[in-house]
Amino acid sequence: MVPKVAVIGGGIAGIQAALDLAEMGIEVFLIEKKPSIGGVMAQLDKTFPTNDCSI
Amino acid sequence: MVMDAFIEGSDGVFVGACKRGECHYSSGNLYAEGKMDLTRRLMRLAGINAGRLGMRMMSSAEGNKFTEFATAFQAEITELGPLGRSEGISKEDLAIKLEACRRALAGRKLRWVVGKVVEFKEKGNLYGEVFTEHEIGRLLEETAMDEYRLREILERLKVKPQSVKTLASETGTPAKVLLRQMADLRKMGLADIQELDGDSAVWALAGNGKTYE
Amino acid sequence: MLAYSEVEGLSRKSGGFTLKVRRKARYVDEEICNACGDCLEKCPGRAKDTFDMGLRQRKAIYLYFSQGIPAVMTIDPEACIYLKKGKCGVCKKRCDKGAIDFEMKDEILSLDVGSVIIATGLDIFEPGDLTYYGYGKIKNVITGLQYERLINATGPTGGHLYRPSDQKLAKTVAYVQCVGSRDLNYCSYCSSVCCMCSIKDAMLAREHDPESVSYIFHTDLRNVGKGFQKYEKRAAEEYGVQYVRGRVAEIGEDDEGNPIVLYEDTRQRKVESLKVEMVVLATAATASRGSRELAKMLRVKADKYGFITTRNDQPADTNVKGIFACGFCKGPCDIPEAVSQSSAAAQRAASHVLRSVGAGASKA
Amino acid sequence: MSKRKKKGSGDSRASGDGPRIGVFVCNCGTNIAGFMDTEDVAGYSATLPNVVFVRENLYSCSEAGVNDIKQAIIDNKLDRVVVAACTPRTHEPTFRAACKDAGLNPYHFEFVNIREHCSWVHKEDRDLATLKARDLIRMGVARSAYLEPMEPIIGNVVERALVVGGGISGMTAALELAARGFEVVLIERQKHLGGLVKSLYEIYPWGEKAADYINGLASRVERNSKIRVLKACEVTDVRGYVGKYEVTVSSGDETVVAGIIVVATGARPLLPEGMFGHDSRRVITMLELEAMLLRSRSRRKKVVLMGCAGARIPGRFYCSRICCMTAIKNAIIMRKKWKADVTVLYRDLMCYGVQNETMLVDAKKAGVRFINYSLENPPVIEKDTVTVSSEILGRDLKVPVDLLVLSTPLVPQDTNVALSKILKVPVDEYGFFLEAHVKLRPLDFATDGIFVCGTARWPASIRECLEQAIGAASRASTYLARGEVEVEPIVSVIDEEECRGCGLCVALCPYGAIELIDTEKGKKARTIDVACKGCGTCGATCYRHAIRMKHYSDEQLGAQIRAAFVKDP
Repeated sequence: MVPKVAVIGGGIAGIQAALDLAEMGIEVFLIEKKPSIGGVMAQLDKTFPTNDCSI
Repeated sequence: MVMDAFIEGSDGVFVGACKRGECHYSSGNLYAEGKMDLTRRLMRLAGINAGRLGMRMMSSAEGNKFTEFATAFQAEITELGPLGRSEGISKEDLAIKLEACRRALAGRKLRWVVGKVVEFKEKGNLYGEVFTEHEIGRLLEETAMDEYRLREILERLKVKPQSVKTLASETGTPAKVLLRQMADLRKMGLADIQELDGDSAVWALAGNGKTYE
Repeated sequence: MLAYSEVEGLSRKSGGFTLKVRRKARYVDEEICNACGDCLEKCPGRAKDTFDMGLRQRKAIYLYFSQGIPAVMTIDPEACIYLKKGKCGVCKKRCDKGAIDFEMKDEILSLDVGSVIIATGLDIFEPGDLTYYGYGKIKNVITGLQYERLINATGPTGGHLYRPSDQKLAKTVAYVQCVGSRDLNYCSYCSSVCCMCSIKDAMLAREHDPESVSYIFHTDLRNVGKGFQKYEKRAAEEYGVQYVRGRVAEIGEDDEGNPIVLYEDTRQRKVESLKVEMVVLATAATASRGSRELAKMLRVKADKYGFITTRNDQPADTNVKGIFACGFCKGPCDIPEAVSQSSAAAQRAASHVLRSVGAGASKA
Repeated sequence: MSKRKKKGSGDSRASGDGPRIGVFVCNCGTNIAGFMDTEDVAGYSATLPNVVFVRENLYSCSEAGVNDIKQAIIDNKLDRVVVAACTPRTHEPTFRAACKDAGLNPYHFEFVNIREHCSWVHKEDRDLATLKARDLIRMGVARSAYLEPMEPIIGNVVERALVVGGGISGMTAALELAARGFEVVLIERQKHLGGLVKSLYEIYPWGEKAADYINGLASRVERNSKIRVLKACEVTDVRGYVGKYEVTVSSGDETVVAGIIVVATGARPLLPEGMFGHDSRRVITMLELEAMLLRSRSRRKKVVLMGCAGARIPGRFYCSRICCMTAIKNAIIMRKKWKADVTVLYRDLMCYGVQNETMLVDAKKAGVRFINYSLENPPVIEKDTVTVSSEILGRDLKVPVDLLVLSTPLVPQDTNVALSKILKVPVDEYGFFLEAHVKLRPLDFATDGIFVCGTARWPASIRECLEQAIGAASRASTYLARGEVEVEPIVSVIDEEECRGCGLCVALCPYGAIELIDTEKGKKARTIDVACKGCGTCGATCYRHAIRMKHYSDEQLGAQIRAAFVKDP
């Protein structure tokens, strides 16, 4: 049986958790309410303290 | 690569790099900066406007800055006009000078020095003497000058054998300095006196196509 | 990846959970659409762009945001004229790949999983109830997230700080901290990220316009992360950001639509007023809407603010075995903390499912 | 700076049996075709040397587009594919996979960006955009002729982790890794496990006795059969790369072989020697207060806690993040236990989040007094009083005191710099370890397979340390669970004939990816493929031109540059 995990929320936290799990070879369902993943962070222009682009 | 672009007919070369401390390859941008600095030294030695080589550092998030830099650089180069013209260098001379720069940069000596500079700054030379920024700058300048002159002489002799006097007038190097360098070349077996024309010696390439790496 | 989907139920079964997930109908085939945008051109339906915090209108068929993943269009059933009245269908005609499907229905999926990670993030506190700040009444009083959209090159103004009332470039901007946060009537906690956000926003304003002047009205400036103190100083020294220690009491408006900020400067111990061209409210961040219901559904404990409670000695674990949480849904945190917590939740979930399938240490 | 073998326009392999290049020009709906004449660009591409097939596609990345490419490769016996479309970030993997499916080496694919680099930036000039697209494709085609087939590099990962530091973070990381079934070697410099937390009284915000918690953790570590603990022991040398680090430790001649390394060396509070009248009796540090609380009884009744003692000042500019909460926690304890008058002097109260702010409110309810001071007017400390210039009240306050507690910041371990050199990972200006990306990769180093957590990275609360430790274990598990690492074969190749073993490249490589090996012909440099990132520093430095970069060779880039300056008929 392939181990599976559901991640609810496709913001930065959900994406990171899903990526880590996927890299461990675990099947992940990433469930996001909005039409695209990215969450609030995608709405930001830049992030502190490096002023990197958010996307 | 930068010199290739000039040789192929570019009037300006723009190098875009990451900001200090943001290089994807850790410190590659700093090495690149050092190399560009050296390239500009050689261009100055060749009498070429070093402003034709631009390097700007920006982060991947600064698309607007890139546009600014690129537009500004283009304007600067447009104002300078075609390579050689604003410098007052003829087409033939330009080819020789660019080739000399390229060979100097690809040559073993300068690459060795540039590589060692990092080590010198941190650990000092064989004798443990750590150099200051200023001393390293001087070391680079002197090595670059020596290298460039040697390369230019070789390029010119490749075109035709000639005397130190004509070489001096073409390269703008004092005959005294040139004579010392010709002696070096003779020691390396790269050039020799071909014949005597009156009271001055005519030099030519020697060593059956042996190249100076 | 299941975007545009919501969890509707959870049941336990031996060694795991069964999640009921509603896959909302996009009316666009995800497999075919490649977000070329041909369908957009003639769409007559209109709705507020929620991604741009209502600062502009979008069409009924839309791409949530331009770099979004998956890069597919979605039709908003509330705004689509065809779905409401049965007429139009322009987008369907325009799409030569045939990706539009008005017959599409919500799908209910049932997922068997060994473990669940909650990462429902945050929502922004709506500051309309704080009538003294005039949000909703004074046009040039906006929230921090609206500001982020204004200053963004892909946003409604193409990255220029044109203020909402008259599309004039805002040159003096006041940032008001702790709007709803550290406020016993609303969110009595500290939202953790607003101080740095406002400083960043003020720096961006100066980068876009060298004449811009920013004032940050704050209580404690809580800049505790790596490099944050330097950032605060750099903003003041290189970007001319002015910090004013004091709470803002009220915001008024003059005839030209300029907000007037009335505040008590606790350093000078004086009540002062300042005319600016725009005010940005650093609104509290709350647990996201729906996370309370989700917690109830999953029988996971949450605090009175709706943040998921986790174990002190095992900070990724909730009270329910096999359910973990990470990020802002546990309480305010900055991005690196959220990322660390997410890795932690992934580790705990991985340990849990591998143990329960008996795989133990074997390579997955 | 290339060795130029051939000069002239295009490339010299144009003769009969040269490469067979296929060019696919993408419309991208209106994204590209809206701003340039793609038909003209496609027509032009067909005239380029070695190009035997050209196709203009609406969406090359769509299923139909990809199938079209595969079919064209097979039908026309293409051996190079050039796609002129968007950024490699999104679709390079798609097209490489298409090449592979059609039996072509995926590295025989060349991506030309005519969207982000062309149509989108030249929206206002259609002709210019068209000309530039021609240039870009000509350059791409020229380079593609020199592409070489490559295979991905796969390295094995030793299923063992090395955790450096036996404090709360290190022990937690070790336990989490062991729980996944991986072997762990835990190295602690001191004679005992426990670290800084061992000397604390209570843990905020949940109030557990620190000793109970940390001793419980330590005994779980000691009992765990998967974890080997090396105490009073330090790392002296590290060689190798992700998957196989060979670590020499100070305990003896033993070498620990581990697939990954977690750095959890912690931090220590600043000792305020000669500052603020520190005497360990009447003026003590927060750590000394914790010890005092552990001893229980005290007759001190007038306690002043001073925040930012040695922090957020010139020279040590950062905020130590946790001191405010520690002070508040202990203030509440002293109110309850000693019935003391407690005053907290602060600059900013850093009670971020829910629990911290709640604790602050509780402290105020419990009668703890808070007085704000500024950097410019620090408190004046005398024998029985502390005088604070309160900004809010606008006057000086004299606070009686029989115990002054200094909140000194956490400072990096003195050993961090040495360890950072051994591991070849960076530290920041203060000496804390510097992660790969402060925002998005807080637990990774830029070097693959080395991770960081806890206060070695930055001051953090115990809860945050736990989160980071488990998180680092997760990052490490992503390598250990797969058992192997796959790396792009874009690496440097060293010509042993030319190499003189001077070691310049070894010294300069930012990833420790080149080693000197002894051969019959003396010392020679060799690239460790799995560790190499293909940055090119070595290639640019080697004075003998003995190093070339795969996929970005001088020939490939030179061809591209020369093609840039070809004048079109």
